[in-house]
Amino acid sequence: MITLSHYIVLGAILFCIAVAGLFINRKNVIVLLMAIELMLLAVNTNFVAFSRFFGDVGGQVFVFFILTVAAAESAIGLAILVLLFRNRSTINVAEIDSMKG
Amino acid sequence: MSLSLSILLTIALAPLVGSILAGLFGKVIGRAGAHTATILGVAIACGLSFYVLYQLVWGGAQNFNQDVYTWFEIGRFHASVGFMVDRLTAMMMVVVTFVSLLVHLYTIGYMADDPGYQRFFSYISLFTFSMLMLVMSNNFMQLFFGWEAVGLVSYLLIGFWYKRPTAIFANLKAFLVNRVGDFGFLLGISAILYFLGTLDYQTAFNHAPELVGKTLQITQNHAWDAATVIGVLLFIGAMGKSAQVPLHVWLPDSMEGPTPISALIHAATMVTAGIFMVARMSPLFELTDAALSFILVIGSTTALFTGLIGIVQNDIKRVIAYSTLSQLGYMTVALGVSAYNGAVFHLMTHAFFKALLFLGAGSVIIGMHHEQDMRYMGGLRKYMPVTWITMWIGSLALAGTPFFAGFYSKDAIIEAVGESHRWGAGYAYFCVLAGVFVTSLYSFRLLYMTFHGKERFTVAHGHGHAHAAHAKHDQPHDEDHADTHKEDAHHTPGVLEHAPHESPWVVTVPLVLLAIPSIAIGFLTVGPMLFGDWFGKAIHVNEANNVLGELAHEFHGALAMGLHGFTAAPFWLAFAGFAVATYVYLFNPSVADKAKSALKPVYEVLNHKYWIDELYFAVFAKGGVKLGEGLSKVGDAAIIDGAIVNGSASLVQRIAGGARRLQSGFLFHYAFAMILGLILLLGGYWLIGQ
Amino acid sequence: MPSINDILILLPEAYLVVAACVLLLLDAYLKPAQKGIVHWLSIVVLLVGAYLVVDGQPATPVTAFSGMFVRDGVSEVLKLFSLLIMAVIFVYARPYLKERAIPFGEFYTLSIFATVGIMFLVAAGSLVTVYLGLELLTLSSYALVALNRDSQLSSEAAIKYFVLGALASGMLLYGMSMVYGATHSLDLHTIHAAIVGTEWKTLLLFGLVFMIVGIGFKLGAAPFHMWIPDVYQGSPTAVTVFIGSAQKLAAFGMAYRLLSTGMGDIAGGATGLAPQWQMMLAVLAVLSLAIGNLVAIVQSNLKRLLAYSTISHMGYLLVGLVNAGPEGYSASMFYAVSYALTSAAAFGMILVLSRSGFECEEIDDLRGLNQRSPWFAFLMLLVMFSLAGVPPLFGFFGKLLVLKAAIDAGMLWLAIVGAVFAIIGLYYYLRVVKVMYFDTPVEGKDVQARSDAPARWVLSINALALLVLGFTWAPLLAWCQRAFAG
Amino acid sequence: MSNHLLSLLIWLPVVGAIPVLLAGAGRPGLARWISLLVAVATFAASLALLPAYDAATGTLQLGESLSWIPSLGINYSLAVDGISVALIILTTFVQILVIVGAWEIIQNKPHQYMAAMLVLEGLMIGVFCATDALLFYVFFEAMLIPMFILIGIWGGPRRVYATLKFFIYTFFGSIFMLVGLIYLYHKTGGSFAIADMANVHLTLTEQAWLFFAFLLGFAIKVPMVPVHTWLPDAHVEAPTGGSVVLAAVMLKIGGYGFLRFSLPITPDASHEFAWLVIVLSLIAVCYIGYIALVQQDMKKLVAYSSIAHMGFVTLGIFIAFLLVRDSNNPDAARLGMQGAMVQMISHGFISGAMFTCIGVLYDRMHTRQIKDYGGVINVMPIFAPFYVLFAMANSGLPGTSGFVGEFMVILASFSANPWIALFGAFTLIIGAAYTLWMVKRVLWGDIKNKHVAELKDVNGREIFVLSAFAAGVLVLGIWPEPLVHLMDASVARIVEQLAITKV
Repeated sequence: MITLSHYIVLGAILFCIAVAGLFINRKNVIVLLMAIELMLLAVNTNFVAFSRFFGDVGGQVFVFFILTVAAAESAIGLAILVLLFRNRSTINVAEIDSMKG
Repeated sequence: MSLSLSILLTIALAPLVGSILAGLFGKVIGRAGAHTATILGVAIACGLSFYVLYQLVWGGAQNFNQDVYTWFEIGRFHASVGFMVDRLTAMMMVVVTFVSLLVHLYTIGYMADDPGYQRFFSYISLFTFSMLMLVMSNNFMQLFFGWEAVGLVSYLLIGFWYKRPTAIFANLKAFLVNRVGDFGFLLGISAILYFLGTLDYQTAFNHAPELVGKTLQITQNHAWDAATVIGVLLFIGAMGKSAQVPLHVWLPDSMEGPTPISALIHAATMVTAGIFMVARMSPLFELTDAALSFILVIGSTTALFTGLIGIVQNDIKRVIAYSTLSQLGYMTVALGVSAYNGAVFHLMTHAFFKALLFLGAGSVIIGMHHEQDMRYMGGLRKYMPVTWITMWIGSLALAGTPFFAGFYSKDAIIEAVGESHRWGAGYAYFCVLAGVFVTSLYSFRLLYMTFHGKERFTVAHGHGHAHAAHAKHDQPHDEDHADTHKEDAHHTPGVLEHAPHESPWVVTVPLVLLAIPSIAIGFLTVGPMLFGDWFGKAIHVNEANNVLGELAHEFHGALAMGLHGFTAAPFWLAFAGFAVATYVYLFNPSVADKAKSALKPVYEVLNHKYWIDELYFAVFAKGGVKLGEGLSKVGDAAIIDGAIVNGSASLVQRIAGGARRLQSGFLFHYAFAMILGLILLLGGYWLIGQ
Repeated sequence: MPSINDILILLPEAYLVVAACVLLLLDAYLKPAQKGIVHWLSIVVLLVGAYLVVDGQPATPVTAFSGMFVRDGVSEVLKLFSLLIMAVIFVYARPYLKERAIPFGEFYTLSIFATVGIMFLVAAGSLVTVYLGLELLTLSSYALVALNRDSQLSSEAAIKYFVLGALASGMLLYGMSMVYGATHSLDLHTIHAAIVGTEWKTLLLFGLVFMIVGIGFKLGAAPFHMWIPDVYQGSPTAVTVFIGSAQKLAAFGMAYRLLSTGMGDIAGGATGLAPQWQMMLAVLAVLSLAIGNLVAIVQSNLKRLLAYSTISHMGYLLVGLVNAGPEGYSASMFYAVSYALTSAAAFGMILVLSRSGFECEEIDDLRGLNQRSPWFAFLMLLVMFSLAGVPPLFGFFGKLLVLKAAIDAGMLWLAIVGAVFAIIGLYYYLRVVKVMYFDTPVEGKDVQARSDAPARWVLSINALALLVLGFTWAPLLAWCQRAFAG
Repeated sequence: MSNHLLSLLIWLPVVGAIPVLLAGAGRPGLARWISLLVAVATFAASLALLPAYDAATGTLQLGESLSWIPSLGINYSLAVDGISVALIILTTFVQILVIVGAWEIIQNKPHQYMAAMLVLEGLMIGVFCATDALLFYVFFEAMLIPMFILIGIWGGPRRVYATLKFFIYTFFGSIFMLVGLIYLYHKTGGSFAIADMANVHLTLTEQAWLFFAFLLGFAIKVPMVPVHTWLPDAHVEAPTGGSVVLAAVMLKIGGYGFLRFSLPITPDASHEFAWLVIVLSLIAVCYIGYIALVQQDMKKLVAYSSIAHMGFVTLGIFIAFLLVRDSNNPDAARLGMQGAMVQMISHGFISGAMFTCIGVLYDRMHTRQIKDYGGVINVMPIFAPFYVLFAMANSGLPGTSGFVGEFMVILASFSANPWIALFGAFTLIIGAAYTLWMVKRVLWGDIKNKHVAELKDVNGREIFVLSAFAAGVLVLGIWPEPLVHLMDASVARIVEQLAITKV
């Protein structure tokens, strides 16, 4: 029998993976974008799970908003990525450090 | 009838006005204007002083004590400027103004060619004003004002020839040593205010008896007698002004000043301020034997040991300077045995004959074209008879020859010491007796070396036109006196360009005028001043201490005292000194050198003035500078600024430099920082939770 | 059911959205020569929006869309000042954009959309509105930062901002989800009411922590400040000024809505989570003060220096928030407003002084400004002393209020920490003044106030306002206090 | 008019600075004349205080109050007592001399210089008038800005270091005072009025913390050892006018602050820690005296001597506690405190004069090193007497103002504890030593080098400034009673307050 806590734990795991992806990955910016998406997924899992278990639709509505925004977000992200590549001809995270200190 | 404030104000202010005129408008009114203005001022003061004295003594005027204006008034404390004039004051006023007047006259001749002519007159008039404020004061604040003001003028006058390094060294030294005295003096005044709650003489004297039994808590379990503390502190002030051991070092150097100053300030008046002050405070000092013993010991030491130095000096002015020191010692001794009017009496006589001696010396110096070293003098009597005679008179008075002024005062002091049973009196008695011998020794040595024997100087080219030549020569002297105060750098010692000559009348007249009191004043006044209660209430002596009272019984008039003097020990001691001097310096000069080599160590000690100057310079001057440098390097530069202020600044800089490295520029580090923050907050929450 | 009434309540927002779209179209159809119109129009649009905000302001707080949107005193103040500051920024920005050929239309429309985002954020009545407002704001900001297409720094700043921003909003959402889980509601008031009864206390607190991370990021409080220096430096100054001023108002609004409305105490009652987040904010405050002030000392780039100074100022803002009462909120809002005005002036100065091929962003570029143009040197001096918090300038009184708030809350130690770091902060502001007044200009790069009259005038007014408000800040304070009185 | 006299005094110079800035740009002559006009007008206005102020009662008078921040109970409230009146007149008097003194000396942006000076003047007057703690603090801090500029722009080679040190040092002190004030505001339940703060009940611990907050703020201003090191640097680098204002007026604000805040608000803590302040003051007299002795730079020397002399101010203020509370001798306490006040005024004249003298020499020789001088009297016969006079005043010669304050303080401190008087009186020796040694090396002696030989004597303008200072020094020294009377009642009130414990 799958209980609420299972979902929460799943969400937590997804979230942790996403976060780890964000700062362990030193290669590619695109991976970062994916990690972000994953994080939003974790959030959505939580919301859906909660709203389902409490029988309150608010959470699911929120999920729709999140999905929409996430789409826009990744659109902008990719745009910036393109821009970055155009200017520096690299998307390697480890090389984006011209501003520091 | 009584004295009016306006007269006293005139006495005090007339010299001030003269001084301001000569000082600020010297250029405008010119030399003649300057000396006219100042002499007029001082003359007025002098005349009126005589009038005041006359009124007090014969005119039956009441003592005067009145405030002029309030200086400050806070709660029950009140300081004001005011005058208190009784016979003591009046006598001081007369002495001060009279000597000052003569010195003014004398200066016309002495400084005739000095570019600082107006300045000089301005100074000496200013001095007269300050001195008058000092003696006429009716409260401690004004006393201190006068006290320091005369110090200021003395500072300015010692450094009058400000181009001489020695002069500007001497005046700084004089001022600072005096400040040491004033340091004690100020504390003494504070103590009086603390115990008696007033700065006013009369009130203080009236409440003086309350001091008995009061103590000052110095440490937890140690208390000092109030009267003694006050007495000693005040006397420390007197030690500075009246150049008592160990604060005497400034006086000999003060001879850097022009000779009239040496006469006026450093012989006749200023240096006696301390004596006057103690006499004035007699009601306070009478309360404390301890302080008086202290005074006694200091005074007798000064009297003997500074006199000794006088024997080996060759600079004519310095000899007289050391004799001044030792005479001041005599006065102090008199104070120490509660013979206050003895002290004041000696103060007066000394003022006349010592001024005479100094002015005479000045006259010699002029005659010798500013040669001051006695080794290059001798046989001057035929060149400058007036000076010679008057100097003899002065010296006789100084040596205490019966019937001369000095005799009465000095003899009385010695007798008084003999009478006294105060702790230290024995030592004092020895010192003052020995002092008599020493005194006459250096006095006659001076006379012989200067006026008698064969001439030890040579005249470069011919005699004649002494005056014109002198005038011409005198012009550059104050520039040329650059380095040493003894042998002038600019000519080989003992070689004069012109023969010595008698000084102009403006110089000799004061000599004569001073010679008269030097002979007669003692004979005339000894009776009333010393043994009568001429001073009335001005000086207070407890019966127990009243040694002069004791002597009064044996006193049967000045004549008898004089005759009796011939049979007394002091006279024979003086005569011995005279004999030795005569033999050594008149008939057989070679003995002097023999003695010098025979008593080498003693001579060295005396010649180096017991190395006290060297000691002070090393300890206080050099030591102070060293200390200051140390403090400013370690305390301010190293610790406060270096370590704390700039240290913390650079520390912050370093931390900042480290902190900026956290901003690595890498995305993953930034993200990681956020995660860390998250964990920190969660962890923090848990900690609070538990 | 949503009624026309709801629309009227958020009339300003609605109007701005429409206006923005119109401007976008207009810009698309205008010839390059005529694009100047867009500039003036957009300023007008903002001012009209500001008018609508004040005009339609109801006496008592009202809500729309079943409590998702609140219109109260707080939102009024924050909206009004964001709009005004945006208008000022537009004036500063124009010459700058012109010379760097940065597309006008995009800048204005995006900025206006961002402003709308701010307005929703500060007026949010539910988690959803918070999220939407926030995203609208940040997404536009990402784009704005990257607006200078050919600049490497610009794009690097954009990517950093984007990734970290996404991470932050992800955490915020995650927190929201937990709160939702603990309280079964997205409506802030309901959440507030539900805190007491919930049996999911731990979950709730986790949610709180995650939301605070989001807030901290938006404020730029350490340790969530890492993006600030790089983004400030990298983005076009015209955008930096926006991020550095108006967005702080938004951040404060967000913090207030989530923490106070959502989880604050009920009139001093111990029912909320205030004690918990007070401590956390205090920690963030100290860290921000320390890092901001310390690292600023060693900066040589003016924009970067101001970035670190922002961090420290957010520290002070948090010191006020820690009070967790009307006093503290009003103090913080006052502080946010005063800081927004000051930093607008500070960046405005950089905009006005820079010209094509010369970003006046190194501190040394200001050398001897007093000899070139004493008037602007004087204005910059006012700005710097205001930032440093030296009376009688505006900035000092903000500090005064937040320190007072901390002491009222019994956190004397926090006030003392604030004071200590004010001393360190003083140093680098003085350094700027020193460069302007005491150093002699380097030949070649002589700075001068450029010749765009409106920008110079507005800047002068903006900077002088700091001095004038130093004497007449009573009404503003009263206004802030009234906003939280209810 | 008279009921807004104080506001007039504060704002006249500040507002007057605006035309100087606007009209003066490029027209230095105009700038100078306008600023002189403003300064003179302010001085005249300040003289109007004397008839308006009733010295008999010593209360705070000529009050003005205007609600500034109603919601916080912060008021723009001004009032003066005898002490403030004296200090205000000192300020306006010195200001004129500073402006005249800078007349053609300042060639670089004279209008900015003059404007800064005027603003500074207004703010300093504000400090002396404010009766609302926050208002006081605002003036207290705002003062730093013009001074910062003055030293930084017209200062010497190390001016940047000096001015930053000055600003941060002072700010460091006052920021804690601010925290203390806010705490008091909290305690009074919402009032910044100093009077209310004086009435609020405080435990000894609270008082101790507040006392040290105030001490830090004011001790740095005075300055007291060991937080004095900013002063020598600031003075050395500051332009003559800056030094004059700094020494003559700014330092006084520290002593004034003690009277206004430490004493009435934390009487018991002040009593507890009076020994500390006294010891520091005595250290200032002796330790700093020795440091002054070895200074090679005339300005530095005078700066250090300022620290030593300000030592008497703090000494005079804090022995009052021993006298009132321990030995129950309020009159002596009044004497001491009066001494401190007189010392403040007198030091205003003397230090101002000394710095002006050094400025006169510096303008000619462009060096302040003592060793570069010697025998100046030979070429500057008019200047020399002034220099000697001020030097003598600086070493506390009776008849000059320098004597009066120190005399009173020493008299009073003996009643508190003879040892205090002993160390205090040491200034007679060391003070004379460092001052007159400098005079010896600078003034006396033969002409040292050809630069000295080429010196020109003072011109009319300089003679005017020096004479004005000299007049102040002498009048105050010969007849202090008017000044004493002006402040006496106020001092008496303060002393009465000391007796009242708050715990």
